[in-house]
Amino acid sequence: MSRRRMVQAIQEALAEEMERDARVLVFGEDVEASMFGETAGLSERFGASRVRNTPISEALLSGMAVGAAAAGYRPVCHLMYGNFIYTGFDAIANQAAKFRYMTGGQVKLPLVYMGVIGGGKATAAQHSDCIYPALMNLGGLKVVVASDPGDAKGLLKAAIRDDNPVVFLQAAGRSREQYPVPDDEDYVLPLGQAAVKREGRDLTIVAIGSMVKQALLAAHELASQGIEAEVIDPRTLFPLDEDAILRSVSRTGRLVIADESHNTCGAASYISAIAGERAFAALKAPVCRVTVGDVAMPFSPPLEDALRPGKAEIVRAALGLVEANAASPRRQAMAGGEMLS
Amino acid sequence: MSRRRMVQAIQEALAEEMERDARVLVFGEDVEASMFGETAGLSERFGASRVRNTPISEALLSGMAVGAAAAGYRPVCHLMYGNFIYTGFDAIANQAAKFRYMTGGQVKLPLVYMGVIGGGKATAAQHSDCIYPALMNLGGLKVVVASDPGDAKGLLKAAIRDDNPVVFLQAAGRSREQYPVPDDEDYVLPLGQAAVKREGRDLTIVAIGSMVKQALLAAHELASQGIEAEVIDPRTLFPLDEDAILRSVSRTGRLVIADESHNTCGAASYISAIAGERAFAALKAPVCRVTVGDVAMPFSPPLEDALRPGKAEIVRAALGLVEANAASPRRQAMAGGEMLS
Amino acid sequence: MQLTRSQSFVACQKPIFGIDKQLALYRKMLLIRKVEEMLGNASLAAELPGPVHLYVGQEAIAVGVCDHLAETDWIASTHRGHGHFLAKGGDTAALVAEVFGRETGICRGRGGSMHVADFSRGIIGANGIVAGGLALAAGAAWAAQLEGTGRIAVAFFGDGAANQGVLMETLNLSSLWKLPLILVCENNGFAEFSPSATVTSGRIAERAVPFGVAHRTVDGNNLEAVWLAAEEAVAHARGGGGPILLEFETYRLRGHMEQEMAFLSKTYRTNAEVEERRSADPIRRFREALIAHRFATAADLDDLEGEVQDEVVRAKQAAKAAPWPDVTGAKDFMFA
Amino acid sequence: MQLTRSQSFVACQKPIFGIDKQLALYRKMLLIRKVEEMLGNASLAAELPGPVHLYVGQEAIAVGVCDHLAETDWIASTHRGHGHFLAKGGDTAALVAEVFGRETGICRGRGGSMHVADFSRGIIGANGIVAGGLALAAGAAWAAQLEGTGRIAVAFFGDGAANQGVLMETLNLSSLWKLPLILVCENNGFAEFSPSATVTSGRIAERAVPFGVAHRTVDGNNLEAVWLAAEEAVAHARGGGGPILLEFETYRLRGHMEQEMAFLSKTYRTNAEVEERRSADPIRRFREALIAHRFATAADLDDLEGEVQDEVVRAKQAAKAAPWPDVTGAKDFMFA
Ligand SMILES: Cc1ncc(C[n+]2csc(CCOP(=O)(O)OP(=O)(O)O)c2C)c(N)n1
Ligand SMILES: Cc1ncc(C[n+]2csc(CCOP(=O)(O)OP(=O)(O)O)c2C)c(N)n1
Ligand SMILES: [Mg+2]
Ligand SMILES: [Mg+2]
Repeated sequence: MSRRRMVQAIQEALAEEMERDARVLVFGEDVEASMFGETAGLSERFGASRVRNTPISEALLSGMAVGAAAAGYRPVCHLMYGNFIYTGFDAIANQAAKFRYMTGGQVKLPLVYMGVIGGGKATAAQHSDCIYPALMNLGGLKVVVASDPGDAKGLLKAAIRDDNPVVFLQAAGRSREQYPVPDDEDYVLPLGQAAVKREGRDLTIVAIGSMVKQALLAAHELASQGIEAEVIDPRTLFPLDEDAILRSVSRTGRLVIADESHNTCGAASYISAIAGERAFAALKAPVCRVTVGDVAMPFSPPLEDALRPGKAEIVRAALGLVEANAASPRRQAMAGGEMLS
Repeated sequence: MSRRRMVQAIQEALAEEMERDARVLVFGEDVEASMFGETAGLSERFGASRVRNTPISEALLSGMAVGAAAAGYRPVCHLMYGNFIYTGFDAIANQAAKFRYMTGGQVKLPLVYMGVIGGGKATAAQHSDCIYPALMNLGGLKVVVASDPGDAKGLLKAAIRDDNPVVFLQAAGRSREQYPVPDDEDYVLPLGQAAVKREGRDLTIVAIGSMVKQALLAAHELASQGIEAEVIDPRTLFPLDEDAILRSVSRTGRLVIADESHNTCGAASYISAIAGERAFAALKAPVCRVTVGDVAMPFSPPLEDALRPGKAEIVRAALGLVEANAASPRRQAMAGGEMLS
Repeated sequence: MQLTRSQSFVACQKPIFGIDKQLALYRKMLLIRKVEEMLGNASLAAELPGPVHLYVGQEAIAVGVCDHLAETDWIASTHRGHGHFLAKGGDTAALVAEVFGRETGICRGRGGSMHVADFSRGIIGANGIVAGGLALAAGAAWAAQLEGTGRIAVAFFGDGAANQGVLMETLNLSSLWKLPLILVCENNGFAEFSPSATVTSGRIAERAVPFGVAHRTVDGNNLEAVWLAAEEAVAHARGGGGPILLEFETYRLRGHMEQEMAFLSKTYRTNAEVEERRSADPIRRFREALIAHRFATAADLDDLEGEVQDEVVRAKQAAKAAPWPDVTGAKDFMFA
Repeated sequence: MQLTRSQSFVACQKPIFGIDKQLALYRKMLLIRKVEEMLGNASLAAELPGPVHLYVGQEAIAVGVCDHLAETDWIASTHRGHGHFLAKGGDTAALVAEVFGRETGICRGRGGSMHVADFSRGIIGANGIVAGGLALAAGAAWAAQLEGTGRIAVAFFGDGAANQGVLMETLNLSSLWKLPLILVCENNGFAEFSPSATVTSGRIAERAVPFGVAHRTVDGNNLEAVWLAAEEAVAHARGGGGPILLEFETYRLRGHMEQEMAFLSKTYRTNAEVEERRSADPIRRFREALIAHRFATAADLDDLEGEVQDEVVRAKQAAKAAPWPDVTGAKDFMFA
């Protein structure tokens, strides 16, 4: 273990996978100079043919990734900000997400799209979208949101080794913090596996991306009030590790979901639906979603702060659930609070 | 009232609104010849400057709609198939959905994007997406899915008169059926208002677009078994008429949602979350979603039929809820089954 | 940058290749024509699921270009993609079964007419998204360049597709990267129901100029002209010369899609126009030339036609006899 | 299609307009410069939320173009949009307050640097999406055409933006529809940290040629040259001549964004290069010309500069004293 920032961990994952497999490519706008730093030094190390700066042409880049992957390479296409994924959305939604299916399974598409999501840096509406719900809804892409450097490294390595299109997203606001990262070159975290970031018996907090840290802070504060929250980071949003969430909820009976994506059809609403349906009998109180709402991200920091959920909102939601439950008659649970179906 | 097909109703809505307001424009690929028929005859009637055939350039068209609307016109941009909305997604997601907010409310954007969604016509994966969850998640667009010609007409007229960007979608498979449509030139249905398509006390079926007909057929069959289903068509998916759904669920205690969009972060999951959270105490059984799953739409009709939910799946889901509920001890409901929050 | 060789083909009176090749190419064009006509009839008879966009009248382009390609070269195609599939060596029966939606189809019935692909033969596939193939081909060309084994990629696209911005993006990047990429624009006069000139300004081939990309405009209904232009283009791309844009002038003899007159509220071209353009039918022209130059008699060619027709009938019969995909596998193949 | 007039401006030794206009234009350039320098310093001092992309070195373009526009004409701009906002008559204090994120900002603090807009002055706004303004301007130009009152629309965009396919789509459609649209490409040598030539093939102005769109390449650091080219372009567009593409050659004297060297792992241009290009600073050049032609003395211009500096300082002070947006309204303005 050594301490790394998010961008360093990502850079290491890229470098290690490029070293390991000559078919891994990195391309995108300014991947040489590297806006965020994760691709810094790669072109010097692996050459300009494997690490290529591109014109600003997202519609082309996203489709080229599909073509290069279909032709046997493992491209990593850096699209910079999540919002520019919209600019390249055609090939992502119409080709990448459907290509294997449409061809009857003829082709593997080992490609990764990368991007930075979320607010917190006053980059305003066109640089702050948490774009993952739209990607999750496509059904043909794996979607990863890393919340700390260690996970980022392990998940990105898995994404690059995966034979399917993966979108790898990282939260904008967290790049400077240092976290321990395993040194093992084969530290690969399986996609589709949630992490229990903190154990607790009283309620479950599912938190995504930048919200994981807030959830942990909230859990700490709740603990001081005698409430033990379990914090789960799904890490992969598609496929979602529903069982891990349901296991926790079936024990705690209470679920808060903290998610920086928009409210309607967001990731939180999907998780809420799953819990509401499959942990129906176990729930002691309604699921509570803490989201950014259905609003574009403002520029001005006070507005941004007001909209982005944080520790305080999560604590409030958690307390609300615990109290609501204390105030109203507990519903008769089905045998042992087991999950349905 | 006279009987109309979907395309006729839409054509009438366009013609009436163009007649009423000279600032209403229609443009898109082949709106003159009219692939589906809804824009047929408009260019002859209103002239080629207000009804314009365009090159195949969705990225431009979706952005031009924003520019023309900001400049005071009321453009209707026909994007043909929902999947081509992806091709024009950049300006929809990055401009239209955020433009008013980003400018601090300086501008009104009275524009409509149109497209056809869903399977049933063997048009395969790139012409069958039910694209609305991604649009709902943007938070800055009104999203309308019409399920019959009467609604289509009233909703489209409202969409054109609305000062905000609206995406108006129609189901691919239903264009040939005739339905009664009010003749009144001012038949405008408010956006954001659900319709109770059938009343019933035993369970609620929320059905979207092409699923409304299937839900009504299912309700008919359920009635023959003594189960009275209420069928609700939200019609506007953003903003969603949550209260109408909750009112019904608080009475029936059971909810089936039939939705042709994908499973993860789909419209059904959002509605399930809302019901699970806000009608928590009223629910007698877990919400049941009947969706297409997370799969690209296949070409071959047997596969397509197998994936698209229909009457049978809705009936099965409904019976499942009623039986599950009969078999297991009824949960103790909170006072009168009232909704939370 | 204009290519220089083969400017004389118009003056070329005698067929430029030997008898075997003449007949092989003729047979391939005929095969495409017969498959398309069969599918057109099947569509009218409501035997086909979904719409079909037929390649009738454009056969010389796919055949003339693909004759220069190795199995390992890549092609990306369009919604009007049956001809490219067959010209690149795709299996007739597997194509037809796919368009009939059967499990024996090349995509197991998942793709249908607009998605026929065969990766084992370098066929990245037809595409339901207009201009969708350009970026895929560029990506494959990048892969080919990295491999360094001389593979190239070809993107077929229509005149309507030329108005998607991704064409410019492809021209720019492929020029900078010197990708082994041939961009083949089939200008058949229409984008759906819009005559080209109403939606496309200027000459498409010239869109290559500002990017320093080589380009040619060629009669796409003349197999020899196509073949010669493609020969040069392939040599250019394979030889490291970078991308090249070929614009082939042709004409769509059938509807944008079959059955279109059933739903269109008005016509967008006259029957007289279509009949007139039939005189430039590439197959008819090639047949006449073969006979004129005594490479074959009319009877020989009729026999050949009969053979091809039989193959197509067998493909159709096999497709109709083949099983539908098993619905329990409806969700298979989303992920590897 | 090349425009003919004003080819002689290079030879034009004497300033082409009178003293008042000279000074007004000079003042406008200076205002932009001073605002940008103040914002750059504020950014370095961590007084600003978010990143800023400054217009330093490109002032002649916005000023020379917008001088020909009426308040009712439309402009769409870029992430580097402060200069266009001010040149089109946007209020300095409202701009500065916006970039400081205050309620008194032109967008009530919702938009920030990348979204400054003022519809009452035809400013459709800066844009965080590279090339995002092209389609907006085309839409506004269509509206202007329909209105028939002589309005035009101008889209400013960078050399990097020229590689977004929507440029081609805009050229094609605006040519076909003869939209009153001026496409102003500011080629400042870089797209972020990529030198133009590494990501942009050919000359951008020539991308207009295949679409039959008029075009010019002009020294963007020479205010008179810009002004003359814009005069012609505006007459062309207003007169029904359709779209025209102007490529202005210029140089970005500051970073792509302020503070970039804090996060970039390497440099992408030398200091020597920047210093060398400083000699072509449009403001310096114009100042020298004003003095050389005795339109003003150095002292006059220093006074003017002091005045402008005061205005900027006042704007900054006002911004810093202004209230932050009220968080209870954080969700306001999504819908009308
Ligand atoms: C992105 C996208 N937009 C629109 C369509 C609908 N569409 C299908 S074919 C076509 C016309 C294509 O014209 P062209 O490229 O000339 O090809 P052709 O049909 O003439 O072979 C259109 C607009 C589509 N399939 N994809
Ligand atoms: C669609 C999109 N892709 C990428 C970016 C990131 N980005 C911001 S500015 C920029 C470079 C723009 O270069 P140019 O158009 O030359 O403008 P300049 O910065 O030189 O003024 C890039 C790539 C973006 N904002 N939008
Ligand atoms: Mg065509
Ligand atoms: Mg630039």
